[in-house]
Amino acid sequence: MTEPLYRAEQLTRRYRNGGTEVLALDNVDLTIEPGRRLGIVGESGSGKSTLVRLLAGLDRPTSGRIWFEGTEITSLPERRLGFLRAAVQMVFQDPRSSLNPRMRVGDIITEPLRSRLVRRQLPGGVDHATRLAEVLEAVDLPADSGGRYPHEFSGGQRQRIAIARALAPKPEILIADEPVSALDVSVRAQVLNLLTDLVAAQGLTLIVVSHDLMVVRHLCDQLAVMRAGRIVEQGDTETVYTRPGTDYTRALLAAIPRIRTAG
Amino acid sequence: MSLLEVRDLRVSFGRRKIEAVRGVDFEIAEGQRLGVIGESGSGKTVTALALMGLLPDNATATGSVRLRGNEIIGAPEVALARLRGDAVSMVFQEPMTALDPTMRVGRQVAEVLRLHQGAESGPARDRVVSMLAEVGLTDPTRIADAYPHQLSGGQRQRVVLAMALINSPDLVVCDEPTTALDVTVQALVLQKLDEVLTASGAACLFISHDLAVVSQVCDRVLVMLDGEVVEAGTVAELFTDATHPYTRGLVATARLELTRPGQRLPTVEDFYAPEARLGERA
Amino acid sequence: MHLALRIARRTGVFVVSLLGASLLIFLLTNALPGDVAQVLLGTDATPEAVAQLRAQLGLDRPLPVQYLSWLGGILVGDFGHSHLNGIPVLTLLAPRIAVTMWLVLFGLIGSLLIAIPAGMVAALKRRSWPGFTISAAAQLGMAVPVFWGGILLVLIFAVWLHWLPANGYVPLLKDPGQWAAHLVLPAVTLALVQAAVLIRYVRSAFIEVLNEDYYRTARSIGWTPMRALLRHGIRNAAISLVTVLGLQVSTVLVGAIVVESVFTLPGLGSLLLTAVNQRDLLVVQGTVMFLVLAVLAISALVDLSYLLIDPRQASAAEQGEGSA
Amino acid sequence: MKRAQLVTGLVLVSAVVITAIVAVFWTPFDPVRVVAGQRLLPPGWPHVLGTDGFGIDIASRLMVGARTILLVGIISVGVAAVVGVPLGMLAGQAGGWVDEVVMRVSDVVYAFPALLLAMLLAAIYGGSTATAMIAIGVATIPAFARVARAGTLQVMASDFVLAAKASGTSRWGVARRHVLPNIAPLIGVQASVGFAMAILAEAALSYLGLATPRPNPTWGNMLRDAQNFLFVAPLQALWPGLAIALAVLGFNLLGDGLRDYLDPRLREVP
Repeated sequence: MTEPLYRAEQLTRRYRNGGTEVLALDNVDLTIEPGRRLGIVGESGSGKSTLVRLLAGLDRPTSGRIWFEGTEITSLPERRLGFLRAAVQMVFQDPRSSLNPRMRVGDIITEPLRSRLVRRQLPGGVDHATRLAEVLEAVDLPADSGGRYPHEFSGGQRQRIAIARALAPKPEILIADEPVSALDVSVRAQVLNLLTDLVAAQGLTLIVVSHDLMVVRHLCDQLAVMRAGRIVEQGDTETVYTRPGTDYTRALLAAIPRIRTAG
Repeated sequence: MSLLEVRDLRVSFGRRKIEAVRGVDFEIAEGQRLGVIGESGSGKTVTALALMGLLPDNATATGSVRLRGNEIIGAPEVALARLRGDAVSMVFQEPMTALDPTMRVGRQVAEVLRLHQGAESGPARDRVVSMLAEVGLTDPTRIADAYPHQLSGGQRQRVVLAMALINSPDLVVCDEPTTALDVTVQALVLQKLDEVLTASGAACLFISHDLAVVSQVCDRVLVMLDGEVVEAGTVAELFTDATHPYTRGLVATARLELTRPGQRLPTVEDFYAPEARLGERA
Repeated sequence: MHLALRIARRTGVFVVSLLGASLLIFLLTNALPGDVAQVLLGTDATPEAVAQLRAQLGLDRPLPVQYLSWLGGILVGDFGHSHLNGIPVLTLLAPRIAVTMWLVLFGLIGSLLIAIPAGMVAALKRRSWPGFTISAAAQLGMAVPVFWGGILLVLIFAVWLHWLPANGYVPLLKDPGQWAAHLVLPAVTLALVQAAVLIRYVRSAFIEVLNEDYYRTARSIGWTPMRALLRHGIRNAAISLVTVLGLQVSTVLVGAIVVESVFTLPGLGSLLLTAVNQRDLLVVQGTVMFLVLAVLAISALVDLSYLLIDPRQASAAEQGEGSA
Repeated sequence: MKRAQLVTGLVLVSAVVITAIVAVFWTPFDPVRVVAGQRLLPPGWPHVLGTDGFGIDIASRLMVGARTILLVGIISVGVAAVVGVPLGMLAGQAGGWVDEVVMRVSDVVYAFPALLLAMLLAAIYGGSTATAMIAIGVATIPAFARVARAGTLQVMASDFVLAAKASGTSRWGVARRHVLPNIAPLIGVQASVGFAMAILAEAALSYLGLATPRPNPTWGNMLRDAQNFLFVAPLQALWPGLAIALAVLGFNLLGDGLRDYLDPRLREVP
């Protein structure tokens, strides 16, 4: 049996917020096989963002363990997470917040290459300028974008910059947290197409977090539905859509606004 | 005569007079519901604020907005204040911030009643509680005594809905009222909105970026682009014979479920890509 | 209970701050180079006399012991004695506290009476001339040092117009009329200068309210701008203003000390200054400790007033179940 | 409007700086030496602003006063920024108990206005320019720490810091590349406003005789002297006060102007 890419057991994460305790994640088990495209859907407060932050090693679980390619990452100190940092990259919801307004686009995109942790993991001698040119082309941005600042770009273009940054260290896994929900409808489709193409062309494993079931359905072949810190349903995307196994999933699907032309 | 008549409405901002709305015309008849769709920066929210007379003071509006024959543009503040909350009311996008955090929500709803009808506190309270029940809030007496932070987003948005409808206005302006809500809550709020509008017979101007959401509430739709109305018609008409390429693009992208997963999605640019739109919109 | 917890926590912070402050004062006076006994006796004292005084004051003990005994004294109300005449510091302070207190009180009330309406108008009319005028006046007022402001008022109302006395103090019980006459100029000075600072805070607090969605909601249900601000703005603006006010307490106190000097009022400030000039170190140390205690206590009380103003604070324990 | 603020601020600040620099090399008259026969002369020639109670040229004393006030401002604000900013960044980035400790200490120091610190120091060492600088500097540290911490918290909450962490950027890298450039404008504004506060504090201290002692002129002790002649020569009380007010106004306007000029939200027009 081959080792899955990710294996998570009994993940629980509690936050203390003021005087109250919030249970963001409640005993979640999950496995992700390489090359799959997993969508995680749920409403606000369902714990979906918390889950991917744990997977990306940006936060530690209160209890439970995560293995990445057979190595347990939950017990490793930050300085030994270099392999994870190089292999897993994230794209966030709002490019206005995920791009440092005071850095040039070129510096933003090559930042992952500068990190000492990541640099050690990369095959020797990655030329920053070459890689910058490659990823700019991959996300369909003008080659001279590197010298400009984020505010000179439109919302859709900024999200492309964020994707380019994620691609820079040639990751195996791309985690996208609500990648299109801050974008206008007219550019949403473009970014979705770009993600689809990139994942196919570079053989990436994709994890998408979204509140929008249609987005997940379009991008992913596997689906996990979360509610109140638990995964309530998991499976093949088409199966879950056509034959939802729980009432909650059924309610979610029924609530998707559909175009009503009858007046 | 229509309930609302908007003629050549133009709104510009700042000293440099940047036009956000550039000559908009439309009408709303009694009880009619009109949807407005467009992207951020298309001028849809500015249009809504103009009809409420709530534009920020660095904005200049010209043209004409008549509500039951009363001109809104240039009307004195006191006259506008009398109309707002009574003849025309508004529901905003962000339920988390739309209510005063320091005041119990029951009082906030009652305020609308007292402001326009001078109601006594006893009967006002009863009206408030029954209005809260009408927008689908269970246990309305408890909700009336709660502070906003003690309510969920969906509950707050229904409180705002109750405030907007308690005086039986002629027109309710809704600006992206469900965008900040979860899908299941959105469905519920849309359903309640539909119910209370039907019950009161009020007309509605419903703004959204989401064609599907608009189609839940409205029969007729305006499409706005860069401050202008580029298309008007029923939802069905937009699908079958849209005249403007931007509308066709919008319609195509609005229906994700028509594309097989993994296949290329149609984009607006496939239909409409004037040079001017590229790069200029930061 | 949650409220009790909050109060307990704030009291804890107050006690810790007080300990920190006392340590700072103690270290400044005792641990820095420079011998207290030498300071008290002056540079021409004999080494024997210095040594004798050191023993008498207990300065030959280890620093921690000295600190603890000083702190222990403060806890039972013993702020030390004057070296010059042996009078306890608290006895020296007592008759003067009232003077400073009146000044701070009237100064603070006066500044709020000016700053709140002016700040509101400045916020509401920020794009037209009343707003500009108020903001510009506040900007100018902030640049005026409090003692110069006092001198200018003396020039106008005492030197030229002869309406009010230029300096001095008469106790309230002796002659209320004279008491008031002597306090008017100092209090107005303090109030004006403080108001200039406060106006800016009030203005930005209300501008924040004007940009809030709930203000727009209030307008949309039919309130006129001013009434919407009065009804929904004051309490919300107060939440951010209370913080500012807590931080301003020490500024007002300092202003009062300076103003006392301008108008030669027999308050805590003039006591401190005399003690500093006479190098009566123990009086300075005790008085500063007393003032810092007052500042910390007032800021703690101001902080707790959040509980009254902001319902979110008061019921933070109750569950606001998110947006689900 | 905003532009006008910035320009007025720059003009006033430059005027103070230039005066101070000139005063290092040249003043019209000796700013210290008592001239018995020329006491309390009204403004005229050659004493443009008149002479004070010791017969010394007021204009010359004002020029030297500018020197003192700049020196005190630069050193105290510099010290406060150098100590306060790293502390604030540390508190904001580390969070937890580090944050708690730093902010508690900062609160304690905040309860000590410069004046009280200066009094304690003056009681031991006698008032001097040095004690004033130390007192003002120490009392200003919390302001910088607070501003730096608030700015840091805001930056740390943004997704670009999360993205940087996700690509293995170290704490130091985050501080250098992300936090510092984004809070630098706030620090600049605070420095300008802090300078204005330092000028006011120095003036108050020297007015009370707790800073630079006579005969060396400062704007504050000039006002103290002038108060003795209020009934005879009221104009004397005008000049030093005006100098303080204009200098403070200059730094405040500069700070406000910078705030608006540097705010990226205002520059990034939608």
